[in-house]
Amino acid sequence: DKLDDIIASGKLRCAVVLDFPPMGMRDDKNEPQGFDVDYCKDLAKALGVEAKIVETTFPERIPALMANKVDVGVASTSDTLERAKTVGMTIPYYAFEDVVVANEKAGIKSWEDMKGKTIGATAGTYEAIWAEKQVKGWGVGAFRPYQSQADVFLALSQGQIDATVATTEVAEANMKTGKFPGLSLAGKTPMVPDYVALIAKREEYGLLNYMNLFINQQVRTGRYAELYHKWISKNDPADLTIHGIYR
Amino acid sequence: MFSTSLTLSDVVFLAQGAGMTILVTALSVATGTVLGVIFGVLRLQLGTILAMPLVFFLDIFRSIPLLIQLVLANAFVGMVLQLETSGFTIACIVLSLYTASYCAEIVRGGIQAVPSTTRRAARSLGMTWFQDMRYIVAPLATRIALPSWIGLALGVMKDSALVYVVQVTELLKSTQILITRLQEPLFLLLVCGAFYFLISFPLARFGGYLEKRWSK
Amino acid sequence: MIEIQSLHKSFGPLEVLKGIDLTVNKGEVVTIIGGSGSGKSTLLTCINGLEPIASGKVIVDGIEVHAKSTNLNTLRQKIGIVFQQWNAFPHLTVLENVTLAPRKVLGLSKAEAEAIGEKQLSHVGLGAKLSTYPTMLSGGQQQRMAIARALAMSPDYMLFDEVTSALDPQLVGEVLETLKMLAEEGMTMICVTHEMAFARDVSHRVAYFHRGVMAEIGAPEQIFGDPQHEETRKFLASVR
Amino acid sequence: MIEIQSLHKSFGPLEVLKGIDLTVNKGEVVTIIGGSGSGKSTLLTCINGLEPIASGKVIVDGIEVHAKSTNLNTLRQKIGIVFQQWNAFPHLTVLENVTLAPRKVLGLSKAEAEAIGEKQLSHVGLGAKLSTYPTMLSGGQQQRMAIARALAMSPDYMLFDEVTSALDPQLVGEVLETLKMLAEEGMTMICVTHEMAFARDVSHRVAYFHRGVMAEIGAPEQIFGDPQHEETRKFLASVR
Amino acid sequence: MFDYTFQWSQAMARLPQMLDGAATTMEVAILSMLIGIVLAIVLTVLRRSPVAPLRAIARTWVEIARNTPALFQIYMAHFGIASFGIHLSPFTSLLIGITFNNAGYLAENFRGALKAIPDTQIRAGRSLGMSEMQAFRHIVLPQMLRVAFLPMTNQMVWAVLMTSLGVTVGMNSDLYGVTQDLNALTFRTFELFAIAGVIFYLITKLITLGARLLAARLFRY
Ligand SMILES: Nc1ncnc2c1ncn2[C@@H]1O[C@H](COP(=O)(O)OP(=O)(O)OP(=O)(O)O)[C@@H](O)[C@H]1O
Ligand SMILES: Nc1ncnc2c1ncn2[C@@H]1O[C@H](COP(=O)(O)OP(=O)(O)OP(=O)(O)O)[C@@H](O)[C@H]1O
Ligand SMILES: [Mg+2]
Ligand SMILES: [Mg+2]
Repeated sequence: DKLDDIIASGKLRCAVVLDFPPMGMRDDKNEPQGFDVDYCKDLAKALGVEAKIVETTFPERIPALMANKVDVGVASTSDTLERAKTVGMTIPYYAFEDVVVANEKAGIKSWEDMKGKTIGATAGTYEAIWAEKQVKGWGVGAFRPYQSQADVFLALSQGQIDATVATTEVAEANMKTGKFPGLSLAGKTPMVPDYVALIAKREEYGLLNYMNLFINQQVRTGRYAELYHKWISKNDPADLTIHGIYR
Repeated sequence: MFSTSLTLSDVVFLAQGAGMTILVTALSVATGTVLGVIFGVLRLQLGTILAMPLVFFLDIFRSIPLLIQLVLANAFVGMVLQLETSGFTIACIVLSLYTASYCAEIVRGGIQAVPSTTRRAARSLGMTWFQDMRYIVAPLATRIALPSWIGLALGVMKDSALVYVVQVTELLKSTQILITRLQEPLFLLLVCGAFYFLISFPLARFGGYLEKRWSK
Repeated sequence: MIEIQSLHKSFGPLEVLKGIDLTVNKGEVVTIIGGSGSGKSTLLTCINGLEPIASGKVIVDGIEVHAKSTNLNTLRQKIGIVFQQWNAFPHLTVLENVTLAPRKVLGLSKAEAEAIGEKQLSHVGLGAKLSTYPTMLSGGQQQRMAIARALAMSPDYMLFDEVTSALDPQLVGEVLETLKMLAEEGMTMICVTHEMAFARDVSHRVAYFHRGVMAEIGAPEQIFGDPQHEETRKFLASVR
Repeated sequence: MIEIQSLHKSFGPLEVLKGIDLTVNKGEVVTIIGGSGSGKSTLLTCINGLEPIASGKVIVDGIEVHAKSTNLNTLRQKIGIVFQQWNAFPHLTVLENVTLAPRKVLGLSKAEAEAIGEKQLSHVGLGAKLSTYPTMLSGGQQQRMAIARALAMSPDYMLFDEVTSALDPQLVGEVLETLKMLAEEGMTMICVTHEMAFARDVSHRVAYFHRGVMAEIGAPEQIFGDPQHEETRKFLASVR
Repeated sequence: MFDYTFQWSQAMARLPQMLDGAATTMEVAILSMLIGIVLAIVLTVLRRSPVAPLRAIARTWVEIARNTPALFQIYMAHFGIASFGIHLSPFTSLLIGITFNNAGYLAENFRGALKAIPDTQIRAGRSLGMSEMQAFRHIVLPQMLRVAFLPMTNQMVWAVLMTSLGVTVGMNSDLYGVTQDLNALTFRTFELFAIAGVIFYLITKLITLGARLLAARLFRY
């Protein structure tokens, strides 16, 4: 099966989204880096193979997996039931909370002010699907999906959209770069935390099983906290379990 | 004054993207031209009815957006056939067929523009069909078709900007990556546009010049 | 010897040749005259197999042209043909025009082919134009080049289809002179022409075509002096 | 009345008309003959202001053609012109060709314009071709249509520039007949032509142009019978 | 190897949404063509203008439109223009991008068509007393349109195909955008895009057929 294939080929191909700092991005030599990049490398190391980072966009990451361009996705993939019909999901390896990032000119202070505004997000993401639903529910304002997180922030800083919904990590990392003077954080969204999973083909139980244990080991050995401190913040890492539920 | 945080390594990164654009274009145009010549000749040789499936097949590549062709080919090869192929291969295959579909039309036009009397003269000297094609039709049709072919090659280069959907980092995608980091959209886009323009413009002018010269 | 036996030929519903019988012997010059559309050009293209036929036979030196087994490319090497429209290959020099077929079809070396080409081109008076491109030639010169090109294959028979009718009047003479020279050298020729003086002076026999039928054939003196057929008389009166 | 006074005209460094003086009276037919490039066509296009001039004057019915204040569009309505090349408008039917200018320039209604158009087309013998497109017409018919098109504007003067020289010989006659008819109806005409018989039979005066100069002008009997100028004699000898 | 299960019914259920998208695609294509034709005529006139800067502007437009990728032009129309503080909706950006492209290509076609009409035609018109405008309007323009009609049909087809690039500027109401959105929800990539491909194919065939019928009516000479 796939697990054997990976070990035999000596190579693990991970789909990673590289315009999604700090999970995936490029350093000033334009080499991939970030939480997801390191996570992939750890997985490869555990398997005893070499890691190969394949950059994908958000809309393209699952097609890339299905089309055998990659073996696994370490791409902050939200574990929705709809998607699980098509791909196999591991236990969560990370949990995002989403915040509103607004252009200061739009005068948005909190989620409640978003009604009637133009909201953008990255096409095909959990938060995009959620935000589009909210906008449709309000019946006013507009929703715009862009092809990448970068285009969303570009559009936001140019004032083409008034606000976006993004993960706290991404929002903070982007703000830290100092490239976005006109933007500010405007509070949390009333969205349940976005648990993300590693993905592989639905039928590759061996591989999925291995990855579940791998995620568990990452937390147990403290490597998860280490990566969290390296890329995200000095605070305590996000909780990967929900109280009162097995998985 | 104007200032940019573009570093030397970023320029190298852009150049790699440009290199990818040129590589994909060169491979696709080369393969597509060979296929196009074969299809173009076949189309004329097969007769109207027999050629219909070929005409229909080629027409598809000219009638649906290249973006959809790429997505579909990617999904088909990977999801349906379950083959492990790189995005680069998919991009080259699709662009080759795309080139071939236009090239076949150009080739057909070029061959048809060779007067039938000239071809009869060749045959009546005892030349075979192949010799006629090789020594008479090919050189004459090439002159007629070359300007359009240059236009086609440049068109493919511009259209290769779409191969980003199959994870090939060509020039426009590299530019977008740098925009993400540097947040200087206008400057970077202008650099990118200038690159396309500097390759395309002189060649297009050269094609126009050839057309003028050979139409006399 | 070229033998044509009850040859029929149609283009779609249009019957263009309605049973032609004609034998041309070695060394003979036969001229074909007749109105436009009477099937003269079609006959020539049937003789060297450029056109398929409906029924009948064309036999050249004992080989049936339209038999399935016949290698037409080999056969055409013995039958040179020159058309009304100048069919120069515009991308080749005059010498290359003439040497192409000897090299590619007969497999001669470049030097051998060029020796033959130069000889034939001097023969038709183009010895000084070897490296010129055809577009720089007059119509008459292009026609003479086409004749040299056909002769370079050392054909046993030559077919000429109104080789002068697309030429300006002052250029006709030079081409007819070349044909006359060939005839005097003993080449077997079938010439379709509208030049009555040429037909009378050069040919051994003259055939008159009318609507796909060879209405009359005979010595030039007879055809021009004492035409038997009503239509021949009318035609000759109209061209005079 | 058309008065031309010491008219000079150049194309760049090339002086094409070197001081022309000519007066054409109402009802008069003046024919201009002369070698190629002698400036005949240029003179006609200067008369209706299609070309600017260097110096001199052209006065039509008292109005100076090249004066700044002159409305050329109005002036051209009285001067019809027909050119050597058939300038049919290929996208319009024969009737539409003729009615376009009356409708758009004179502002006539469609019905009025069509009445005039039909009249003029029957006049030149094209009454049966109203809804044909010009590409379906012979050259002679196209030229007659061009004449009808000019006449439909009810011009006081007509200029003809070698209207037959691009026609096959058998079509020349019908067009010359039309011109003759117009002359007989009393139209004031200036005709540039190579048809000497026409010049002799129809015109009141014949002018001979040589290298931008009007070398000689006089009654046709005089010009053809007793040319005064050395060049006129040479020219007439060459065209005969 | 062929263990992929096609789920056409799931994709076909989304057909109404995709047809809505096709309508938006047509709307963009038609608008971009109409405005593009007007602009192309203006550009053609400017390229013959005696004023050098006007000629330069027109030439620059045409050359950029013809020598850079359409995707670049559309991206510019959204993110490039916004650098000057001008904010356009995805629809407008896409429309501007395609129109810019159309106008450039069409202007080049019109220039060729204009060359194909002999000067003597204008002369003939002027000598009948027509003004320059009248001669252009009634004599040159109709003939020019005939010569340029086939290239215009091709450009219309390209305009339809170019709408698929709208997703890069946040467009999600056109056929491609709708398809991509549906794909994000269901991941039936092959089925959804195959249906979109068929719709695009039918649209382009309809355009070619319509153009042929129109040409037969318009150009009877
Ligand atoms: N390829 C073709 N397809 C259909 N009809 C043809 C073809 N070639 C010739 N014809 C027809 O066959 C008839 C005979 O043509 P052919 O060229 O042999 O006449 P011809 O005697 O050589 O006339 P001309 O003196 O005008 O050259 C004509 O009616 C012509 O239209
Ligand atoms: N638009 C132009 N630009 C430059 N030179 C011109 C132009 N029109 C005419 N000429 C030149 O002006 C001279 C006179 O031309 P014109 O057409 O008046 O001669 P013509 O007497 O009508 O000759 P033809 O009998 O050949 O028509 C010629 O040398 C011609 O080359
Ligand atoms: Mg013939
Ligand atoms: Mg003239």
